[in-house]
Amino acid sequence: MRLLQYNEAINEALSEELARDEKVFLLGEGVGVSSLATTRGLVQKFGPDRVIDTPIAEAAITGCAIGAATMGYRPIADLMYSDFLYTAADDVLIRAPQWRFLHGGRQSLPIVFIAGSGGYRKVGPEHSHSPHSIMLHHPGLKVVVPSTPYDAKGLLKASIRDDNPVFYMFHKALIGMKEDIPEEEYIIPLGQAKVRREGTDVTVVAASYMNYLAIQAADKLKGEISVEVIDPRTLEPLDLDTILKSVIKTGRVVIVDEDTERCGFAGELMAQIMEHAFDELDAPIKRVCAANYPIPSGFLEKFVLPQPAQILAAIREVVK
Amino acid sequence: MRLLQYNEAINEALSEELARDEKVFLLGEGVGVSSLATTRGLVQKFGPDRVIDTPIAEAAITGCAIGAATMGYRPIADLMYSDFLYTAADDVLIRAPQWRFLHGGRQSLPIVFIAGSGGYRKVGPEHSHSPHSIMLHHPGLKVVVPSTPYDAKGLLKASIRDDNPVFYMFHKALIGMKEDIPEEEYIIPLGQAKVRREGTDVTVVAASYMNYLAIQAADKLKGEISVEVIDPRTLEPLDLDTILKSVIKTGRVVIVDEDTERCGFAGELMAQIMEHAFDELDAPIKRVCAANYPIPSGFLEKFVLPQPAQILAAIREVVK
Amino acid sequence: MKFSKKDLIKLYTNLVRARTFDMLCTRLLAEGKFVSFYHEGAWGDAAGVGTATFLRKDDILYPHHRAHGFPHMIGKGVDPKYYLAEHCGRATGCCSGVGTVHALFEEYGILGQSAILGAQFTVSVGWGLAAKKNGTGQVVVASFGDGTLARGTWHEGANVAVLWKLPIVYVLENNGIAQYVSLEKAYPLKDMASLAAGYGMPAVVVDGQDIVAVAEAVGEAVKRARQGKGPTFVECKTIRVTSHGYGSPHMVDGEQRDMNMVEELKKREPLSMYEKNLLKQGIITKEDIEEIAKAAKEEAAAAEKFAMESPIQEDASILDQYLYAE
Amino acid sequence: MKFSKKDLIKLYTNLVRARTFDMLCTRLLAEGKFVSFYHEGAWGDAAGVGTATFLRKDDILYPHHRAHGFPHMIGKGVDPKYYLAEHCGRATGCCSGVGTVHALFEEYGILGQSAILGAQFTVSVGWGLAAKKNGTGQVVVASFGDGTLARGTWHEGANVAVLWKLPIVYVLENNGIAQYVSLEKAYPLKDMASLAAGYGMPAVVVDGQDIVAVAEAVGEAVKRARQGKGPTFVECKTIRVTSHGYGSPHMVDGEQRDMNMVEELKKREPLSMYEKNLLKQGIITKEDIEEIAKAAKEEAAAAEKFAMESPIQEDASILDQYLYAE
Ligand SMILES: Cc1ncc(C[n+]2csc(CCOP(=O)(O)OP(=O)(O)O)c2C)c(N)n1
Ligand SMILES: Cc1ncc(C[n+]2csc(CCOP(=O)(O)OP(=O)(O)O)c2C)c(N)n1
Ligand SMILES: [Mg+2]
Ligand SMILES: [Mg+2]
Repeated sequence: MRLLQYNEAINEALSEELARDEKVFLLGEGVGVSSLATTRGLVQKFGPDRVIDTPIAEAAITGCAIGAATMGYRPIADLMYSDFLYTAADDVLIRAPQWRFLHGGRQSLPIVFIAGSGGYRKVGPEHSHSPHSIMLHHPGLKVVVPSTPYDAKGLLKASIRDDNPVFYMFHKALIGMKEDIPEEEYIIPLGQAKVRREGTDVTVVAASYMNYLAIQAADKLKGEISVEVIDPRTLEPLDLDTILKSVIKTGRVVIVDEDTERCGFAGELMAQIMEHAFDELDAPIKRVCAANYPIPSGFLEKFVLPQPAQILAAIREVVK
Repeated sequence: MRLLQYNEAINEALSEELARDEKVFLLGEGVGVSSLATTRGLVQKFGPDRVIDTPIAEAAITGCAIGAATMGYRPIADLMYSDFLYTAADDVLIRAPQWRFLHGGRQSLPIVFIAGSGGYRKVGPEHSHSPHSIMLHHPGLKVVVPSTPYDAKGLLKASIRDDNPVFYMFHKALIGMKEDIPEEEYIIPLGQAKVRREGTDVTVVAASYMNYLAIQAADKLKGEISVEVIDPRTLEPLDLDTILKSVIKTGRVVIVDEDTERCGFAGELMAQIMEHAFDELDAPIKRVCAANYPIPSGFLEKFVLPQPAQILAAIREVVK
Repeated sequence: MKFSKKDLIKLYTNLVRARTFDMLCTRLLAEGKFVSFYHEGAWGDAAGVGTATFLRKDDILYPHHRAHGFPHMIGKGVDPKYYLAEHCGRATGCCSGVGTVHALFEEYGILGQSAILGAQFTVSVGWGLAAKKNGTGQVVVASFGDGTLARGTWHEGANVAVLWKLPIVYVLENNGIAQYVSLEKAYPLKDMASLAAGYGMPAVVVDGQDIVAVAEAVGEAVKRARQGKGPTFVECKTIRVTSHGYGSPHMVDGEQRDMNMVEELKKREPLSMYEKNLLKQGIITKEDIEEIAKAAKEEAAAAEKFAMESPIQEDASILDQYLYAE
Repeated sequence: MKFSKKDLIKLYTNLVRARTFDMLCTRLLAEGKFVSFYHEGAWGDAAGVGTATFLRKDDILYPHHRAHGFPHMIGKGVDPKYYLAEHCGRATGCCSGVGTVHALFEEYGILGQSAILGAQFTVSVGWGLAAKKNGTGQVVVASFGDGTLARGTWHEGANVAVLWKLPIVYVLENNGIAQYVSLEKAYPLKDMASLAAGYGMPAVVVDGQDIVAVAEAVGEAVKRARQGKGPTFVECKTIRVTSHGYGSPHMVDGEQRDMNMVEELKKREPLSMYEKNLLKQGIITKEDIEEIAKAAKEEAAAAEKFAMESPIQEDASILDQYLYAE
């Protein structure tokens, strides 16, 4: 066991997978350096043919990934900020997810899109998104959103080995988080939620950095309310069973999602719970999401992104 | 009154607005001709400076609209198929909706993006989308989805006069629909739903071509089930009041949405109804949406896009 | 490049086959037997056939959308009946009837397509990189129209292709029109090849109605790419004498197309020009011609029969299987 | 172009002011007084100042992201204190503290920005079209870095700009690096100007460290645009001697930057070069220099005071008002 940071865990997963399978390669703007050090040092280990710096050309990066994947390679396309997916949206949301399907299921596209997501740095509406909802809206793309260093590593290895396009979003605000990581190799299969806190009064579903906030809330409410915190870890595939089991137990649900509320994951999960467990609900489900505005820069950010106090309030409200 | 087709009504709205305000101009690939004749004949009336054919360069079209709008013009950017928005997604989903906001509300961007949407022509996953969910997910963009020739004209005129970016999606399958259109000018304000059929047993919410299918279903069920059909007409702004009033009356809801189910408008509306009228619901809300697959070409399309039989079944199921 | 008699006859045969399939497709669409689109390619088909006919089987080819790439695929050696069946939504189609206008023949280097124009410029970067990594001399050929070249993906792809010396050949089929917009309303240039030159990419302009000239120019470019010298741009000047797609208005820049001008264009019909040439050179005889035409008709008839007798793709259970690989 | 003594001093004064603000911004970021990013611009600031100083007030300018466009905005005549306050998230900021790294000075033709690089190429098409429609001789200047030029929007925008003869001047500030990637790893070219030539757009390469050369080249291009002759591309060769952004690793292509090389670059510091020149020509005196420096420091200090004393933007009620126009 070693204490590793979230970004070190990501780096280690990349390094191990690049070493394991020579079909794996990494490309993106500045991956040789990498602002958050997720890919730093890899070019020294694997050379510039496996760790490829590119110009600022997101469509070239994503298109390259699609092409190489259809020829048996396993590209990892680093998009730096997940906001930048909008500059290559036809690849990320349409072409990669649909390619196998519309070609009659004859091919597989083992691509990982990797990018940092999330706000809480006051850097405004073009560098703060957590755009998983629009990914989920385009079937064919898996979506991975790790909330701890341990998960970050295990889920990234699973993503790289998956034969489908996966969007792996690490959260910028979690970079400094440390956790014990085994020396031995491990993999966390996609599609398995994790119960982070057991509880009986209310189920809180929250992924990525929101999971971190949800755990804080649960701990704060100890003695007052017994909160079960579920981390879906991957949003597609989604481990709905684990969520429903908890809903049946508690009858009350709060969903915390950093993405914009309208047509987001939280609303979708509300709908799915209504469809599968309407009669189990003792109160309407509450969601705490980014309010329906662009994410402002600066001090106004806190009025748009989910805040700890809102999570506490929602939990208290739903158990009332 | 004259009987006009849906596309003729669109054409007339464009023509009237181009004539009314010389700041209005239209640009796009082949707008001088126009496959579905929505813009045909306008270049003859207004000349090539007001009706501008462009190369196949969606980002140039949308970027041009943004730039011209910030200088007081009122561009109408024709994207042909709404699927093509993915090639200019940073403009359509990020830049246009956010521009005013992140510049401190000091500017207005009177842009209309116009495109044909929808399936039922078996033309596959790159020409069949109804991508309103991802638009709604990006606050700052209004979304207009007319279901009749009358609405198509009145709503388009309102869209052009709106000082904000509006995505106006007409449905390709409605092109041939005819309706009496007044000689006199009229405008339909954005944000007013229309009750298309009054009923007491169940509320069906459905826009655009889905509204047409919902009305058929309601008429078919006459005598058996009293169906209230609500056409939101615009999804942002959304006339939630009219919907909630109906929900309070019927206690039962079916939402029909041609867009992909997951993280779609239907799930969002389910969530909003749960938030505002949970106690009024006598049964879980049902949604009939595109199943969570890409939209296949060919004969498989019917297994993915909403079908009349599914709508009937959902209504029957929800009133059980 | 010097072509053997056999090569020249192969070019001719493939062009006849492509033309025959174009007529078949147009008829099937008119008869309502096609499921979605068809965009006719007759008279503009020499460029596709000339481009593809002498590629290696393992070379990668992105077919142009015009004539739905039948000329390219026939050139590449693919049996077109599976693609025809695809257009009819049949389970025997090359994409099992799910893509209808998409082709996939992995064995022949046809690795898929997108109906969103411009994808070829960036996807081929990945193919070129993979080909280079494979180290077996594979070459990537990306075909596209003049309209398509306006997309930003061209710039992103071409820049990297030259930078990384990828084995890519860009083949522009410039027919002077894109749907309803003329070349003059789309570019400030006459020869698109100058765009390629901006990256230091060698670029040549050839008569796209001269199938041998196309095959020659593409052949040179392929040779260069195989030698590791990087991408080349080949601009083929061709024509479009039909409307954009069967049933769509035959208009350009807001007006009906000038049919006198179209008649003028038709004089440069590539098949009869080439036929005349071959006859004059004594490479084929009238009898050869009849035989080739007959074989092509038989092939097309058999393909039609195959498509029509194949089961319609209506198996909903495949949706899950096609969505995700295990 | 011949500049008057007054013009030359104006250039010098603006460069001193831009440099002073760059130092101020760097310090404020280090002190935690900036809300989000800052990307230092010292030593690469002559291009922005030279580009903007002689534009008409109603000309439209898209500032480059480096130095957050302070050199451009100062050149354009904007009072930088509102932009400084914006960086501090203050309600008095030019975007009311919502944009922080975005500038808006409509009166001065600064109509907004996007932090997604490459937007300038397509948004300026709309500006150029509007300017042309306005018919008052307005010109659009789009500034950008070498890295930004790789985005596909360049191609889509440039093609249409030349086609429609839009009054746009493209000013590339080529500092040979984009974040952590060298020019050599991003392009197969030495002079980016060749990309512009592909469209038949006139292109010039100038020493971006020579502020007069920049002003001259941009001035010629602006004249051309004003006369309705269409766009011009001006490539300014400049340098980056700092890391990408304050606090980010000073690395390139996977390695630490070669600091000897950076020291070499520093020899071409544009302010002192220009200063020496002006002194030699007798256009300014030592006293002038001191005075200009003093005034700049006072301006910066006053701006800092203004920003720091302005209220933090925390009025949630504006969100609705900013989202939609009535
Ligand atoms: C990104 C995108 N924009 C628009 C279209 C619609 N479209 C299909 S074919 C076509 C014209 C293509 O012109 P060109 O590339 O010159 O090929 P041609 O049909 O002339 O052979 C257009 C505009 C599309 N499929 N994709
Ligand atoms: C589309 C997009 N991709 C990536 C980034 C991240 N980014 C911000 S600045 C920068 C480097 C820009 O390089 P260049 O244009 O040369 O300007 P310089 O910083 O060198 O002055 C990058 C990659 C971005 N903002 N937008
Ligand atoms: Mg063409
Ligand atoms: Mg640079």
